[in-house]
Amino acid sequence: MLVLQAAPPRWFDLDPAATPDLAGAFLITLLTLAVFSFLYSDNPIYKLAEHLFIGVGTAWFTMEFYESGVLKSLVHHLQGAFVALHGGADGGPRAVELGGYAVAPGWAITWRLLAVVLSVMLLARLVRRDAWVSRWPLALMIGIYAALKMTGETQTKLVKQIQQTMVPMWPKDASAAEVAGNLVLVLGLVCVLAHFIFTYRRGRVLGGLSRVGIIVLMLAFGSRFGFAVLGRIALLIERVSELASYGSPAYALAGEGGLRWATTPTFLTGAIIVLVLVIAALSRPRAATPGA
Amino acid sequence: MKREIPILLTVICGLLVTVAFFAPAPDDARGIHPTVWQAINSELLAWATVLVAVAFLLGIANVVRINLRQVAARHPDRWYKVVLLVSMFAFLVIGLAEMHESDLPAPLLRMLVPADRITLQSGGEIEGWIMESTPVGLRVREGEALEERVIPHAEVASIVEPSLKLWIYFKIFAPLQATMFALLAFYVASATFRAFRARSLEATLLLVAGAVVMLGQVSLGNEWTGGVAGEVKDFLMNNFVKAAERAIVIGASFGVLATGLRIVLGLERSYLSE
Amino acid sequence: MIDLQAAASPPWPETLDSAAAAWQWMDAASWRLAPWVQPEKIPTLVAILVFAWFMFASQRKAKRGVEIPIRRLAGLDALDEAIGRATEMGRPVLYVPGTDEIKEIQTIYSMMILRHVARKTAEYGTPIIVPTKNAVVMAFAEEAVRQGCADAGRPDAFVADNIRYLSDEQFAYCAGIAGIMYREKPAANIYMGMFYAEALILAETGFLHGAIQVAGTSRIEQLPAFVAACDYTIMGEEYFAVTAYLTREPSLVGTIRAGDVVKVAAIVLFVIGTWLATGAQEAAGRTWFDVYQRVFG
Amino acid sequence: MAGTLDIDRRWIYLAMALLVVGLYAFGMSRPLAPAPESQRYFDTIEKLPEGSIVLFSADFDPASAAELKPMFHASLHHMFRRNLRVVSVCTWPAAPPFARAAFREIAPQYGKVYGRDWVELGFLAGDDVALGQIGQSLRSAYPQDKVNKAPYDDFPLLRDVGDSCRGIALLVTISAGFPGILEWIPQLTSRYGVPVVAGTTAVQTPSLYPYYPEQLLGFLGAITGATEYLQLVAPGTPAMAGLRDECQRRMLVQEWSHVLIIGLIVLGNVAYFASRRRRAA
Repeated sequence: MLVLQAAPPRWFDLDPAATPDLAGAFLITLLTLAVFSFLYSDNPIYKLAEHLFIGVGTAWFTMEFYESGVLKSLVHHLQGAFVALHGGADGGPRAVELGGYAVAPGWAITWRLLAVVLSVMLLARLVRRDAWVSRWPLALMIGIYAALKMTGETQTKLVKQIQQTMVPMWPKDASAAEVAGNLVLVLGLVCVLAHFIFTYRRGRVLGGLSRVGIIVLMLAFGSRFGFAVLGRIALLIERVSELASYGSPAYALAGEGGLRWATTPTFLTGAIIVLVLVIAALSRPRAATPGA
Repeated sequence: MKREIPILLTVICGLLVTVAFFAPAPDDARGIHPTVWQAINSELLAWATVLVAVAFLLGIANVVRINLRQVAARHPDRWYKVVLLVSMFAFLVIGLAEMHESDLPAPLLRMLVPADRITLQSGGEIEGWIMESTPVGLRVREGEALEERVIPHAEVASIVEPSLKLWIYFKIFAPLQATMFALLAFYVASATFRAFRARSLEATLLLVAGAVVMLGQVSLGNEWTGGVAGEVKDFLMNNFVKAAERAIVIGASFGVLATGLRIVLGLERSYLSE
Repeated sequence: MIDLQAAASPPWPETLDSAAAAWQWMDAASWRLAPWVQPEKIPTLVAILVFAWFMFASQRKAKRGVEIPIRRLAGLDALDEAIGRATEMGRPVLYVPGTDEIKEIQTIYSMMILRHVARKTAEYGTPIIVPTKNAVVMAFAEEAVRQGCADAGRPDAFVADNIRYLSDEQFAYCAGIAGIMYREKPAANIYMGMFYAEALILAETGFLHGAIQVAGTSRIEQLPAFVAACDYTIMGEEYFAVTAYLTREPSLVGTIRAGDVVKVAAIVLFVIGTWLATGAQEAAGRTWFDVYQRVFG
Repeated sequence: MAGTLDIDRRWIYLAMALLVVGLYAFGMSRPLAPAPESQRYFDTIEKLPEGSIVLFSADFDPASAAELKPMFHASLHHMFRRNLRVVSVCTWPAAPPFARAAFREIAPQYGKVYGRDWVELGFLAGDDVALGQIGQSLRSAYPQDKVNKAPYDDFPLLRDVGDSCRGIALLVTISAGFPGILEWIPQLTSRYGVPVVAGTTAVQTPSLYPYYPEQLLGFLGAITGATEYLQLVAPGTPAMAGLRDECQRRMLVQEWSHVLIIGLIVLGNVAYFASRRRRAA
């Protein structure tokens, strides 16, 4: 990403808003090139980076889920409800809103404490893998998920999709492309749906529609392949862009003129990675690399 | 007891959420106020959020257990597993400390959480730990004995809140995850050259459509083909792809509908056996 | 307190002859329904009930043994051809059951397909190798292959150490499979189940070793890679149809039958809609097309 | 081998690496022709009346930040320039740092005051359930905000949102996958009638077309969508000119990489058919 050259980078700076610091630059370039080194061959520094990634990533997700599920939904909600117990005008209970519906704070607290009980039942799986008591919260979760997805997606992915396919075949003052477009849209949809029909006898008509359906399907998969290439390469270019920004003279440690880039984080960590690869290649007996 | 109650719970919660979907939408103009259905729906969803988070924490216990067992079993990669566990717990401690900054005791706070720097309008600078931003001012703990004081908002010029948690996120987690996915650019290139063959009509159509889309997306493709690639790509996307994707979406909706119905009506047993 | 609702509610039309009258009737009906149910969500309720009716009806029919014909899928012929080719060349068959855990529906169905493939390989006496990315899936795979061999009447054909748990990590799993392809040179590679980015690498490595490859997944993102690099691909819903064809499991057959019925209904509905839309372009005011489209919410 | 130039895959990796690094170093920027979907995304935000509330959802992670972070920053500039009030939520656990960094960098440029002009609510676990809860009632989903940890009702902006999204004029989601735009549409758009526009990664772009333009008013697809949108936002926002030039510079590399991939398809197939003809002869 473009590095704003507001101030020269400091050696170590924990302020997230400041210009990325040198120590951070070294760490970013080292880890990036360590992962890229896997393209040449599996090596110790890649394994280190990979396990560091799983460790740091798991910790991050744990913190976020803890903050969202436990802190926010339980602790803060219950705090708010307890405050509401006496927060009313005359010291009496002030209503707590659940989904816009006013509920007595006492009820709000008891309902949410039930969620605490269910969580404890779920934690029973830590003690015994298939603790039967943990099935209650699991059953509840699966019921809620299934109902939420079923209702929402039937409306959006079935009813609304049928409704929106009713386009006029020959729009009045439309260009040839538009008429062809609507024709392709409706007939294409009919043919691809026909292709995915399994329990009706496949006569001449259904077979013909299915053949056309496959052609439309392949054009769609082709576009997915084109977009997948676009996306993957965009990720690679961003990595190269970040490596380039930490290879700029502003991040050079020493030296002047032409040789400054030799002391930048990108070049130095690159040299380290090449060294590791050479050592790994020499120390490993010349076994043919399987399928590489 | 072990099977009937869970299935009963699934059916009850499933039906409640389903009915809440169809419940009347609050509409002040018509005088339709939120009903108990909105409350039930919101409370059940809150429960699900809590349980999803707790289930995730269970997953972590699994990861730790597997890695510890592998380290104990002198697995060849055990030193990497040690790195995994150490980096996980270290980052967890730092992150949780920063999350509970305001209720940490002094020694832990000083050790784990970097102090914030507040520059005042009067030019002075205070180093301490901001606890809360109340309408009156900033409640800060600073000085040797970490006594609390409130700095009115008017006096504050700027605040710098250093964070070791975000430093580790942007310098270790972000580059690693981004580069892991960037590897795929190389794998696509290699697979395209060595394995993507126009062996059948279907594969040929796929490769031709892919090439057209790739050219249509970028201005070079349009320059070489005089804008035709862009138009063909737009026609392809807005008609062929829209038709096929719509059929796929309609097809997928049956799968969700079928499993949803079986779960909500209590006919699905599979999740009880695992 | 004046009952605001009654005063402002739209009146019912006298006759239902014109499109405008039908539209007015809809306004009046949805006004009165609003306090009980959301009017524009009624079509969704109807769709769910219709699908449920056909699903349970055909499920009951399937349970009672009534033959619901599922057409012979080309994917199954491709599977048989691949196994036949491996037998001719006297080389093993490699079966990759996807990279997701057992709770993913596609992995469970992959176990059923594995049982069918294992029965075929046991009949032909060809070894079958099943690398898994997860210990639980390995246990299920072992069970599936053992039952497959028993189905073929050759329980002795089951070789326990051909069912191997390689690694939990994505790229290490791919490297492990590449190793098997290099050393044991399977002549047929079969990929069935839920795949992520590794589909690309597996299909490429398999193609380079000259094996005939058959893939099957309902995960749309990975289908382009499989179609381009494999000899045959079972796509999207065909994956569930293949499982239903092989197992004849009533609930699955019921779902697919209900899905087909609603698909045919969907085709009829939007063809009617398109025909109405085409006719309704010139007409001013409310047309039957507007009424028809409003029925869908 | 089945008619393949069985060269080591690492030569292809080297070719790709040299092409990308070389062309990026060359550094020529290549503007893109505007696409209708990106124009509609821009117009939908542009036409919102001042002061209306936008629910801005960050549903991505570092792996998709290459394509989505430019969209996130450009959309935020655009919203603050139009004086819209922004409620920021995240449904991906790895998204909050990106949202926090963007607001910290962009809000001061428009003199926006936290609590009055924007509020950050942070991550909510539960995928579809989280979206359902945000739609049903933001208050029960987020008892407190993320920055000041103050109760929900302390913020007049959040009170105006109310329940069942009645106060939300537009949902803008920058989404990389699940949960994202394909879950927001069922849980918010069709259930509560909230209009939505989305920015998404290249891999997910094709699956948006069935909803466009009826349920999804406009969308930015991949890095090309981001560049097109930046070209629309940058004229009125000098701070975005730098990011636009950077994205346009990447377009040069993107173009020639596509040419390389197409070349690889052609070369690979030429070798394949040549060897088949040889084997047949």
